[in-house]
Amino acid sequence: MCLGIPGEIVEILPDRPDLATVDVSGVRRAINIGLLEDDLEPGDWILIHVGFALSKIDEDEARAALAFLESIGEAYDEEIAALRESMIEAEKG
Amino acid sequence: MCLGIPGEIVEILPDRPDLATVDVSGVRRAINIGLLEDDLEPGDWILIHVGFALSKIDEDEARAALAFLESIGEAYDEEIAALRESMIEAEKG
Amino acid sequence: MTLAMRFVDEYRDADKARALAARIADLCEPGRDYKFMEVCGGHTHTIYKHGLEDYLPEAVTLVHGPGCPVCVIPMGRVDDAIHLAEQPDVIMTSFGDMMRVPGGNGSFFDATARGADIRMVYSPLDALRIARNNPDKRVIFMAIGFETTAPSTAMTVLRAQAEGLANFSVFCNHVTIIPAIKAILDSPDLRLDGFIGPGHVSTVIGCTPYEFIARDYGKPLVVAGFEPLDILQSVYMILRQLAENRSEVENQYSRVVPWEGNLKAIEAITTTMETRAYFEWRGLGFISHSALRMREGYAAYDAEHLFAVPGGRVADPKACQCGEVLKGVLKPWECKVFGTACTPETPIGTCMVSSEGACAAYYNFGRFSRERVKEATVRPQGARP
Amino acid sequence: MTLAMRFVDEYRDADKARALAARIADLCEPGRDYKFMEVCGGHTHTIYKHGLEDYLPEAVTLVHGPGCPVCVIPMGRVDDAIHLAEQPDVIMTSFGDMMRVPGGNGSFFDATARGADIRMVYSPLDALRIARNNPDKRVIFMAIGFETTAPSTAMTVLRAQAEGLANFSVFCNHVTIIPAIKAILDSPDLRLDGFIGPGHVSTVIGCTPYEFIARDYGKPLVVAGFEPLDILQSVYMILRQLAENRSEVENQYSRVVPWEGNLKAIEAITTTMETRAYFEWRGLGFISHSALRMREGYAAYDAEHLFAVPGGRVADPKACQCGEVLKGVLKPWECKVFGTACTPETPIGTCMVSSEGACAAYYNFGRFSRERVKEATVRPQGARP
Amino acid sequence: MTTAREQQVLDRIERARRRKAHVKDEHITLCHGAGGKATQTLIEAVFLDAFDNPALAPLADGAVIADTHAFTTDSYVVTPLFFPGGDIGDLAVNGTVNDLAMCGARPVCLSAGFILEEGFPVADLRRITTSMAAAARTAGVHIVTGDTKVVQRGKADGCYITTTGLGAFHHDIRPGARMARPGDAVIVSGPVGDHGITIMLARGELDIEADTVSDTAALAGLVDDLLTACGPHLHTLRDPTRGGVATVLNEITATTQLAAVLDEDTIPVRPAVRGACELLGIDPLYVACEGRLLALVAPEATQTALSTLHAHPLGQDATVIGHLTDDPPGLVLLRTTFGGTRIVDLLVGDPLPRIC
Amino acid sequence: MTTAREQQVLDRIERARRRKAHVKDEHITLCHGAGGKATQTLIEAVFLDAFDNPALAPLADGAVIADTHAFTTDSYVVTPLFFPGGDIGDLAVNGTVNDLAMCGARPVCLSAGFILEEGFPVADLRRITTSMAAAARTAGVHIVTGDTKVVQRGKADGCYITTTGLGAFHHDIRPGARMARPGDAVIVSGPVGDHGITIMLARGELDIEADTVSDTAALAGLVDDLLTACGPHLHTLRDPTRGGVATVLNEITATTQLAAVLDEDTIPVRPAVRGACELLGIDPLYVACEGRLLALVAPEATQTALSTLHAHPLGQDATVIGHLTDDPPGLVLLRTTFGGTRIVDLLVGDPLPRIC
Ligand code: SF4
Ligand code: SF4
Ligand SMILES: [Mg+2]
Ligand SMILES: [Mg+2]
Ligand SMILES: [Mg+2]
Ligand SMILES: [Mg+2]
Ligand SMILES: [Mg+2]
Ligand SMILES: [Mg+2]
Ligand SMILES: [Mg+2]
Ligand SMILES: [Mg+2]
Ligand SMILES: [Mg+2]
Ligand SMILES: [Mg+2]
Repeated sequence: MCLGIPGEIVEILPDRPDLATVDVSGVRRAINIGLLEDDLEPGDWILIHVGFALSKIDEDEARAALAFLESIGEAYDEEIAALRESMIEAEKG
Repeated sequence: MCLGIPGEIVEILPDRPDLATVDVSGVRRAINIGLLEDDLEPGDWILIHVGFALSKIDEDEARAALAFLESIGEAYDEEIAALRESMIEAEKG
Repeated sequence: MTLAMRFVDEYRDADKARALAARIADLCEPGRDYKFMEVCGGHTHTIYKHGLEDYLPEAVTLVHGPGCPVCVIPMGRVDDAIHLAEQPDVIMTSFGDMMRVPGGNGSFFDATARGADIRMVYSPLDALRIARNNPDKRVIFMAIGFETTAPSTAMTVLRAQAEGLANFSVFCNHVTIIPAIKAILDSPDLRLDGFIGPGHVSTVIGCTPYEFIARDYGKPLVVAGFEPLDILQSVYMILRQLAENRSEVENQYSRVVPWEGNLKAIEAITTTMETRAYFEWRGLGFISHSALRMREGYAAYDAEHLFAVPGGRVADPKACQCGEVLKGVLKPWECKVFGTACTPETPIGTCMVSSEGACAAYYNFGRFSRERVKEATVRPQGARP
Repeated sequence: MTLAMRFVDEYRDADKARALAARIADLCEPGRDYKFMEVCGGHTHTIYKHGLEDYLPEAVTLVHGPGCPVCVIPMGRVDDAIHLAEQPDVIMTSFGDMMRVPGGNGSFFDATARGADIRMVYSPLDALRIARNNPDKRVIFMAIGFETTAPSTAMTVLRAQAEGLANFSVFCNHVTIIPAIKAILDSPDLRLDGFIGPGHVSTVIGCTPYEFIARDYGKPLVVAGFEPLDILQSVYMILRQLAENRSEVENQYSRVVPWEGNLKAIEAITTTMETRAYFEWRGLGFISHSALRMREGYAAYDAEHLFAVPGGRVADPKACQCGEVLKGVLKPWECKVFGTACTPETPIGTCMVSSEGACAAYYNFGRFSRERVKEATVRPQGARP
Repeated sequence: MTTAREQQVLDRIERARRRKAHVKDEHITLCHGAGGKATQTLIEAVFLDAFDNPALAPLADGAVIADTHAFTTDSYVVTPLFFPGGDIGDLAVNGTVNDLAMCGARPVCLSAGFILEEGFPVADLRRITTSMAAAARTAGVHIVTGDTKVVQRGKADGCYITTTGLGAFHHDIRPGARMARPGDAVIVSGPVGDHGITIMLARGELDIEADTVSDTAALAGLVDDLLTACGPHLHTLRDPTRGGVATVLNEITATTQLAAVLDEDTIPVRPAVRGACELLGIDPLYVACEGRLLALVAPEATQTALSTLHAHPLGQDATVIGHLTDDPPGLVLLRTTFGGTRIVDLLVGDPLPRIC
Repeated sequence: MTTAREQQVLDRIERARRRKAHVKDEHITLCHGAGGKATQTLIEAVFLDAFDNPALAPLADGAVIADTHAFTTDSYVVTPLFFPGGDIGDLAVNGTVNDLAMCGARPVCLSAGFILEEGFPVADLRRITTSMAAAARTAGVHIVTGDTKVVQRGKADGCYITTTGLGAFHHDIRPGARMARPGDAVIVSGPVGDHGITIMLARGELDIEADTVSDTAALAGLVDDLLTACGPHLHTLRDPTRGGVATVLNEITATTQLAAVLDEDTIPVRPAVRGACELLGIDPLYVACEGRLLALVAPEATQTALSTLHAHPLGQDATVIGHLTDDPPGLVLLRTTFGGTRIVDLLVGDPLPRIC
């Protein structure tokens, strides 16, 4: 439900402050930002749905989430390492 | 000016006495006969222009005109014959 | 296969033509040149289509008159019609003849290419049907033609009225032949010996309106049919009048034309239309009382009343000598642009558009040296089975 | 060439997925089966598009919920929309998703084939532009979607009002997610262990509206993003709640979803729209307070006010088991007509139309025995350079 | 009667006519598709100009490839799609088969590209493909490849078909305009104008009824017989489609700089076709046939050609309608039934119903 | 996870899929022209049914005639007529040249049939013919015959072109779907979807801007190089036009009853094309290319094929994107970047911009 795509604000149109040019991987479209607070600026990332920005993407939260995913990966790697070690020990023992 | 074609009345439409089905060499069309006297009947020939009958063709007049043309032809033939005769006579003489 | 068409094929007989031609030659006074005007474009068409000039002696020249209803429409009226066609929700209807006639802003074909809805009809009644079938459109009939065609337009308007059709109107461009003939007769640069009178106009107006020509101008006029023998016979009849020093109105086309015309048709015209004070004829300029418009009582069917018609006058192209051609002063090929800048493909004047136009007829049917054509058409030995 | 897309590609990483999958497997209690519903069709699409189920242990089953705005539109509303599209001078506008959805009288594509003017738009603002550019037409926007899309419609109506555009209206079919979830929770034939909460709806409504699910029904709900790692992480988070005997609302998608939602968006909705007393959901029947309509103050922009909408109810085809699929009672392939009479080419139910529909997703992306697919995708020796 | 001054004018005109074609119109009009002067100008000024190459034969029925194959294409946009005697389907097959036959080639295979309008009834499409298949079977050719495109409603008129034909030569003879010689008999294989008048009336706008039937037919067999019977005496073959007999003969005389002289009273025209033509002010010489051919045959083979044609069901009404001669160059002349003569020129566009 | 009951369902579905195609629609819709399921059903149920003959190859790029020639046709109805990177003219030439090349044939000659809408600017026509001529020159082929029809305003969309190509074989190799073998590498000659996305954006309705450019190009030279380098190891060639890579591979697997397994992360897609696809919810696998080919190559020739492609300007970005295997028969599978697997099926119609 509701295809939403992240895009980066390139410019806020001077004569239409509710419109911003947004870039999605080199593709540009005017997106209505009237549903967001007016603290947006170029470089901000927003979530686009049917030509409207629905939310500003929170980069801190994104980083945190990725960190969690990394940590799971690391934990997994550690586990694998631990597993290997235990197996070697078992062989030894 | 004003392409006019002779056609033969095939039928006068019972519900529309101002319309007649007219045949032109096997081609049929409803022709408005409202501009003619209402003594028309199937077999009559009319002159058609832009879907209207402009006049009823007078077969006697047509016959007379053709007779004149024939007579000119005959006169011509006679003359030719006379000419030949006179030439033969001239040769003889 | 080629079954004879009655009242048509009898009048295309070559044997009779040869006989008549001999008579015509006989009637020509040695050393005298004859110039007859066929008023009607239909006659021009017949003359070229059947190669009729092949039967005429050198002494007889046929001059093409103003009787082509398409050729005499001034460019401004074409532009007006296109303007009407380009109004919202308008369907313009017109005879096929009009489609290629150039105005100042192109032709009907150019207008349809630009997006106008212009439809060809065979009869004004077809335009009425289009109106009936398209109640949300405004259907205009581009009415052109002489007295032959005007009654059909009149009858169509009367029928629209009887049916209460509110979306049908006429852009009236009907013209009348007598003022045009008079204008030509009064033209100083012209010498004519007689007239081949318009056959189909005469089915409506009869033969009496021509009497002034015979009486006041001393020129014979023979109302003629449209088959080639009709025209050849008319030439014969004119020559005969001249030989007998008569100048009368005669009716060669009595099988179709009653002397008194068609009173019902005239009534239909006069009920719905009235004479305009003046009207512009292409090449001939303004001629008084030479055209018809809808009467006030029929304003509801008058496109000139219902729409704002620009009514601009467009000067004929400088090179155009249609006026001289229409008056018979110049032969088509004598026009400076004939066949070079002005061709059926790129017509400058209207005479090059209609197949009745003298220039088009001459270009299409007679553009070549008559001698070489005659020579070519002699069958070579062995070519026929 | 394949430059990474930020906030997208990070969440498609196979290594992280493997790690998460291991965690997920760890969290499953041996011998216990887990059934989680992804409420949102977008999630269904992601699951199949990326082959996410390959990472799930046998014990975890994902059940596809009612969150496809296209799938839940009842046939009667499609017919109403087509009826509107077929009114004179109407241009109907719609998202591409709607084009193939069958009503009782065919789809939008069938209607355009019959002559209706139906245009696809990317944004409701595009419909507004069409209205601006076609002042003589009446432009209707077929509004569909949950709370995610409703603010855009609302903003578009407000903009139309500000511009004074009189030829634009909305055929409002917006639905709201909470009543649908509640209907499913209250359905007797269903056993679910947790919910993957709709990410984009939550950008608007926030996370609090789901609290009753955790509180009253004791089911964990994790609001999830739309990349596959987002969903995998949500499964992990639900399993963790279950393992820890918690039932809470959690927000996996915090980079996009603020806990409190988007107040401006909610205001736009409530300014222009109000809750309907009831609305029919395809397969689910009538659900109270589950949809939005235009407020009376915006009647000028309400197609249901401006036009006579038939409003007929069309019974779902007998064979159709979309209701069971939408409630998660049946897996798509368990429907009797799945893949035989009902295919994307000849859909019987809407779930087979939208690429978010569970049946279409299953048919397009997962129609085949998982084992054989897995086997096939192991690269043969020497095939890669 | 030709004065020196008149002769000057005639020369000037001939010079003008020989000038390079130049499209003056800014927009395409219906005239450009009618096969007459406007079409030829467009072809010469736009297509020839761009595609110039030795094999390009825009005014012939097809191109000859490597002296072994003939190649031809035509798009069919006829309205109505179904008409007495046929439909767009058999027309599209027969038309292209005939263009190959006119090159002297036997059809090897056809392609068919369909442009369908959204909303077009599938039943109509089926009817069309069925009649294409039947026509192909009759002509002994297969449709081996195709393409289908669908355009939005209002961007086509139901169904357009483009067929392309590949033919192979089975004789040494390559009939063509350039082979025509003075003295050649001009033979037409049957009555002219049936197809064009049938279509015009079938549109219904003219409200004229007649029992005319399109003559659409594949002439491959007829041509095979002619090639076998006449051999190299068969100089030129053309099918008088768009623009009719007059247009095709004008193309031939323009290419050869010979003259064609026709006898009006020998040109076969069915009574109903003639009636419609008289009523509408149209000259049947410009009306399309879709199952007739014009053959230019050396005088010594005229009888052979005629009897070969007469022996075939599609050539029973074949007639000699004229002959070629070497002067005046480039013209088509008509000796009228009335006994006069005139030029038969190219039309600018389609013959239009006229009132004057 | 596949239960016995699930397997029953899967079997039932496969049986249903193997049933004779049957057009249920009463009217043609845009879906029938999109190249997907609806198109194939139409072709099978209407065209194949009517035109059935041994040479007919409706789903291949062209037909093979007498084992010496290839023959192919396509109608071009693109909107807009002019777009970044090309126009309908070079598209119509390149498309048909490519279909010949995909048969393994070198183009001999082309025909071009034009359907023009009344009112079409002559200047645009000139621009189109000029670019056709340039494309033909680049491809080393001549346009030898043509046809022009004009339809009334509102009965076309400016200009439609149907090109037909005749090609000749210069190698013994006849690449075709039937030659494909398990283990074959699936190679794509460059990034996918450029043309389709460019056209979609060029229509302007989506108001999206991007520097995408159509990839329209003639692949005849590239194919010649491949044929020479790989010889009989080159099994199959297809140009992924309408319906894109996914459609073409589905056609091949349907014919061969092999499976194609693709690796999503190896499929080249330009960033802007990908951006547009993500924004519009479209899968680039279904988006048309007009200057790319798919080659199926025996494993032992994969490196040769790649280096040959890389040496040609049109193949610099060529990549192996997957391989063929013999089970599951008839399917296209994708190993996703995410590490999962899914089926890549035919679409019913065009991929549409979607919101959900
Ligand atoms: S040649 Fe053209 S311009 Fe001259 S009189 Fe004739 S129509 Fe008029
Ligand atoms: S297979 Fe079709 S009818 Fe059955 S549930 Fe799915 S969409 Fe509905
Ligand atoms: Mg031909
Ligand atoms: Mg051809
Ligand atoms: Mg049609
Ligand atoms: Mg042809
Ligand atoms: Mg194709
Ligand atoms: Mg191809
Ligand atoms: Mg092809
Ligand atoms: Mg276009
Ligand atoms: Mg192709
Ligand atoms: Mg042609």
